[in-house]
Amino acid sequence: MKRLLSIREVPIFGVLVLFFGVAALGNHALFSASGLHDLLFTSSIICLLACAETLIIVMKHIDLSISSTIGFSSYIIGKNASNGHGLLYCLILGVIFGLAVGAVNGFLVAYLKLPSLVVTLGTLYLVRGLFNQVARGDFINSDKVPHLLTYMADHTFVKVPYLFLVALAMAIVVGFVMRHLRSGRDLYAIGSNLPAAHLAGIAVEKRTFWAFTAAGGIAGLGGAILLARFGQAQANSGLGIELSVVSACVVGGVAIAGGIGTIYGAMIGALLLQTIVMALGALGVSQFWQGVVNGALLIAAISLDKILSSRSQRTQIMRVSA
Amino acid sequence: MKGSSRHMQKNKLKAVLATAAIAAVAFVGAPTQAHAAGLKIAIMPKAVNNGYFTAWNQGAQKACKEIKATCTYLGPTEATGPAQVQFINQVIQKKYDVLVISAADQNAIVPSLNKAKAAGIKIVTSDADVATSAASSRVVAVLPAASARIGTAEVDWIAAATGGKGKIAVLSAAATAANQNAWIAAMGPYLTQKYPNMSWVGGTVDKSVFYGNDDPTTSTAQFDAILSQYPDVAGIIAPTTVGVLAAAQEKKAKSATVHVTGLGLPSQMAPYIEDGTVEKVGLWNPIDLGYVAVYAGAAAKAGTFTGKVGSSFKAGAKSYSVVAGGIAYLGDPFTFDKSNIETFKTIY
Amino acid sequence: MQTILEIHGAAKRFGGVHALVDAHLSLNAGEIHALLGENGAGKSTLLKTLAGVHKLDAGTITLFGKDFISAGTRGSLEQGIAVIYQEPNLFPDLTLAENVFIGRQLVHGKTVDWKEMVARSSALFTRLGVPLNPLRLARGLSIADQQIVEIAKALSLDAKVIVMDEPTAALSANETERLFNVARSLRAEGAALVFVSHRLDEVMALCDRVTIMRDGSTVATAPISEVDTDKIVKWMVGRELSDLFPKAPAVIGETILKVENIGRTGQFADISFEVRAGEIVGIAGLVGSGRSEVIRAIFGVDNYETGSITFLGKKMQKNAPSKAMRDGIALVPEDRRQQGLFMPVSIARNSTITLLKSLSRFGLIRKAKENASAAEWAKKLQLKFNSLEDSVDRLSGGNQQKVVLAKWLSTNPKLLIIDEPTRGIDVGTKSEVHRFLSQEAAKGLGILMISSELPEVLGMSDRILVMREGRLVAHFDAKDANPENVIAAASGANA
Amino acid sequence: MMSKLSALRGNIGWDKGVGILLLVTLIVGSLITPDFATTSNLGFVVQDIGEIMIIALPMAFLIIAGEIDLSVGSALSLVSSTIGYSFAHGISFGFAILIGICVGAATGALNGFLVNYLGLQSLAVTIGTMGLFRGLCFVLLGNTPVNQLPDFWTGLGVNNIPHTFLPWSFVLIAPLVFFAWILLHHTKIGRWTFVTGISAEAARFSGIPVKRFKFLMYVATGVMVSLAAIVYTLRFASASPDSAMGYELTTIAAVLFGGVSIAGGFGTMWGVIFSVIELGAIRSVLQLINFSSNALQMVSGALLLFSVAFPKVIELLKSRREARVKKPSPSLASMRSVE
Repeated sequence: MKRLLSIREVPIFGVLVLFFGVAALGNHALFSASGLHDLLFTSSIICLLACAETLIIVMKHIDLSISSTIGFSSYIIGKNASNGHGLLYCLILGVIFGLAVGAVNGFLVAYLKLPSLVVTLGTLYLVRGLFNQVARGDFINSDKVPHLLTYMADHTFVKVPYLFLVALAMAIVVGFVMRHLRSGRDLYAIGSNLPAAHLAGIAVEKRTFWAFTAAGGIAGLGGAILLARFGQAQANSGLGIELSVVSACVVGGVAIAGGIGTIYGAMIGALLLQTIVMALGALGVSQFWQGVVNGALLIAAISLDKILSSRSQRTQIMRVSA
Repeated sequence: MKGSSRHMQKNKLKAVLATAAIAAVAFVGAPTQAHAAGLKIAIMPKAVNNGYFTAWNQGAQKACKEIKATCTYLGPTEATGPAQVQFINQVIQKKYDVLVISAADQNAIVPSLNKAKAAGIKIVTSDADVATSAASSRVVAVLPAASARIGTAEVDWIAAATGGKGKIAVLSAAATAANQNAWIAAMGPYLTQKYPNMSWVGGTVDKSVFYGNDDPTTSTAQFDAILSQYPDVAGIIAPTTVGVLAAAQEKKAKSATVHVTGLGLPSQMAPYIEDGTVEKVGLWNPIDLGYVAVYAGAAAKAGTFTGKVGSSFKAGAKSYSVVAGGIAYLGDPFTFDKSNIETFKTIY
Repeated sequence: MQTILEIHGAAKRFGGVHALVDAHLSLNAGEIHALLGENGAGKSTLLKTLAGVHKLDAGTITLFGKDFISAGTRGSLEQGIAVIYQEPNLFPDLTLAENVFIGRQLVHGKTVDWKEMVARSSALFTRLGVPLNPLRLARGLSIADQQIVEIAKALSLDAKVIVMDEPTAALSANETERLFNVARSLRAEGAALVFVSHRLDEVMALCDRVTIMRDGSTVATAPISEVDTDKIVKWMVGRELSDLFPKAPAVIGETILKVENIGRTGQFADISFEVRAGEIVGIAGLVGSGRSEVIRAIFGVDNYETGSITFLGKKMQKNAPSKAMRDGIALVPEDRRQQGLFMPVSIARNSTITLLKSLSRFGLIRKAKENASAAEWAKKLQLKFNSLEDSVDRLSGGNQQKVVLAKWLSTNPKLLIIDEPTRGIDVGTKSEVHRFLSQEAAKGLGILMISSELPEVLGMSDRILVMREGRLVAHFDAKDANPENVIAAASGANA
Repeated sequence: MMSKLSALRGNIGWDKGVGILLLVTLIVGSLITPDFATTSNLGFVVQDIGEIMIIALPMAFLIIAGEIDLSVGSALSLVSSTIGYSFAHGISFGFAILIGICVGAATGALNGFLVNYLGLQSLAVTIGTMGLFRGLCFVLLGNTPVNQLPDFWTGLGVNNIPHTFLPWSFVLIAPLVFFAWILLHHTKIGRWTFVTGISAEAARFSGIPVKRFKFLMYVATGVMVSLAAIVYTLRFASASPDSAMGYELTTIAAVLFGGVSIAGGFGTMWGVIFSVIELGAIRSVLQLINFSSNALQMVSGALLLFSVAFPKVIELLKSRREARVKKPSPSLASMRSVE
């Protein structure tokens, strides 16, 4: 059966284990069960959104709007729950909202052929402004959060936090689609060589549209996880996490140039970044230096990605007789 | 709408307070018209869509109704100096009489405040003041309590919770928040003198501060960092409503044993006090802060209050005098615990 | 022999260029059919039509008795035709198995059947005698192996017609032999192969029949047994040489460019030659013989490891095109659209991009002077256009080449390096370009010209160098060069 | 290739469109609220857009040349923090400014090196340098911003040029704007910027030193960012590690709204200048009529989407109309050139 990690993820997984080890040496608590629990619990949101973002980056696009989508969806779910609606009803509303934002992105990028950076930058502002306008000063208190969500936030299943399990389940589903379904494989083809994909008869517009819509849907569902995770929802929920999601994907081997990268790699990237934060905290490195380390790590990951791909590209151009 | 019933309850209580205020005024006899009616007052929070400042604005609007002034609640969506400056310019442009403002950045807004002052606008800072070196840019600062008082009170609350022993850490807001740094500086020496077998996790107080940047994500992450860096920490003080809420939620989620206290809105902290996650939190009443600041501004505009040290002004029933630094203090913060959380959680 | 493919009266026009005029080709099952012709004879356009990239303006294509519909490579594949380009266009980030089954992955139920795809593709690879690992990525695969993947893709749809465009250009001797065995085994299984190549020795060794095209039409079709290389060359060249190329004898000045055994691993090795003022030096050779790589090194676009180049007595700095330009070298590159011009930009701006310093005063570009220079050169080159502000992508191939010439000759260089001066240009404009080049040479300009069109090399050059597999293999003066010995040297046939 | 052609047709008129939109905003603004067209309010608008205008100029060059820089906000904050840090440690304010400019140039050089000599993707790598520079701000200043800057300098930041409504920063911004317009549309540098954005390979074959040229463009961006940092520091009379938050996205939105195509090769300086002023003016009008600041955020998002969607829709309609006139062109554009 095919190896779980393609050659691209092995070095990054290695760095993850190495860093976790170093951090644990510095502070034994980290290595304990609760340390592992904290790591999985804290990075559950980024892992979930990494599934959505990987779908997009693999097609050589980018989606900056997921942070506004997940924030607004968490408020929608919280508000409806506090108005007495059932959890399922609220979840469906959140996902529908996410799908709608994704569909707008998808339509503008796939059918109007507009650059995805500009479109999702526009929807990032648009949805955040809409969210502020609707939510204003309103605050969803932790006692209004549906009980199942608070239960999931506080409990684990065989030591693994439920919230991470949700992210893992999403990763498995999206990973399966990208690995085993035609629609998923076509995303790689689109990202790897767009003109050839058109000529090979791949329905590029359809695939692109549904990928953006799905990414929105995942962010919509993520709203429930965000609400559970922080026990509250307000106008600045989810603000600014889009760049850390993109960083997690890039560190996890999902190439910005498209065509390369898996969901598992992106998850590892998310866990790696969170481990770094915890390791620096555990080693007593002041918060101020963490920003520098994160920035430097991302640059190193991109350079590694470039070196990896360019070395294996040096084909023998032509024959020079002896 | 289901929420309205809570609203009804609030009105009932306000009615009670209002009648008390009117009675007091009647009792003292009609005061000289301390301020001309029809003032234009701008109420500017650090950022609009924030629960704490919604309560702050309620107090201000109540005062405006009482002095028959027209008050507009305006401000940026994110709490940065440059964003707030745009709105201060608008206040200057629209020729308001009084500006009641909570400084989003203690330095960045000073030049604009000076311009407003030059334009004849009376400025009162409330909840968050400008840098001490720039005190002249505003008439008076209406603050809850002296920094020392707020700092020492929080140390007393955590000491009560931890039984006067163990290591303590601080989960603050933004690294550059002036009021936070002032309170923390006051906490430092007080803890070591008053509670001999209590100490700071990092040795001194400024090595034990973690910055949550007033957003849930970072505050929660920094709470985890404290636990992982100092597993034996006994108590965490979070002198910010966002920080203490995130700490309580994270403590409950991870069923940690560390005691948590700090400055928290009763309505947000109620569930955690009721289920025992947090023993006690304190806060002043933001409604009062807004209320008193409007009166100060109106009095300054009418010329009956100069803001000099020693001068005083009336706000509703009570009178407030200005101490060193041009500051009027409201008094010690209220504390909320199992006993009184029920009543306060519906007010703010 | 049962006829599989019949092409009759195929015609196709791109703007002013008549790529195909009256081409016809017939293919029988179990046959390797060579399609020969000079560059610009229309071979590639015919292939692209079969590949579903172009649609014919006129003429019919019948495949297995039915009409062929041109609709993308997938459409052609499903109708049974596979076209393999010289540089196959694979998906670098996907595995070989996926490349073979792209767009139509094998499924059982809803999910992709990896095991089946891996098994089927490795079976195809072994059948072709090249045991490639289906799980490796296509990135980094040698050209020869990429071709195997393309052929495997054709076989996976049991395509009966496989067209190969210059497949052996970048292959080593044993890779070529391996490819031939594959071709022979496919022929034995009843497939029809079209083999497009310049290597006459390979054509004679491998093919059953040969069709020769010239100027967009088919001029001859014959079984290989009835022809030899000379006859083929006659058909390919056809035209008398002299009348086409009015090369006035020029006064040869002193040496301006001296290249001393430069080399770059994998591309070319110890190349030495000279170019003198007023002289046109032509470099002949097959596609992939390293000629373009040599001139890119001279101009400084690419680096070179060994040897040195002196220009006008001064040693040239490596890897510095801007310096070479300032010293007086001009390069008209091989690919007009990607390298020579900025397609969406106006004629005026394209032709003055190399003159900006001289057209500016105190750093400001003087528009009047810019338009004047562009207009002057447009007149000199008899450029057909309606306004200088039109973008160059509206011009015909010939006029586009004139703009590139204007762009470089306006810097009045000492040496003009020009790669495929008249590729894809209509015959009329072609002779204008030739006449212009010889006029400039007569004024003392040294020209180093690369061309795959034999008549052009023979007609225009004072001296002819021939390159094969990255080396200089022959050197002729104009008077004692002829098509036969040049082609012989270029294609390595019994020299 | 196709997207560049559509950008050409769509964008030719766009900068004039923004100019007209600005005119409309000014007229409507002064009609609906008396406070808008007063000298003091216009002075505020000019001050508000000062830093964004300075950064938008090099950002326009970068995007037209086919690159981008997300680190300008953090770089501005780093320069401001450096000036504050040096001044707080006894260095004269004038000298501190020079140090700041060098640091700004260094941030540009780092970006330029990573993008051009290491060949990394500019979008991804500048997300990295954004985090790096922001982190360095906190390393420098920690939790103590620097205030009480010398009055002479802060006076420059706050007061207007005597007898006018224009702030002193206008003396720096106006020449920069004029110089940038000349540079882009009337000099060799500008011509090189356009052609590099259309095809870097063809530019290299035209004797343009593409790598070095783009590297110097990033360094120039660093210097311009430091000028913006000086204006910023003087305007707010302080230097703090969390300054200029989100400036990079605001600047990119303004440049794109100005008609510059994200694919590179197209755009006009006038479009960008009008766009920065227009976004400042429309914000001022909306604020003066008490339009909620949430809606303001929505308006800028909508304007950004409109600026790219509108020309494309026009172009699609035009090509559909052309298609009905003559035989529809083959749907799959031919990849390779004619041979």
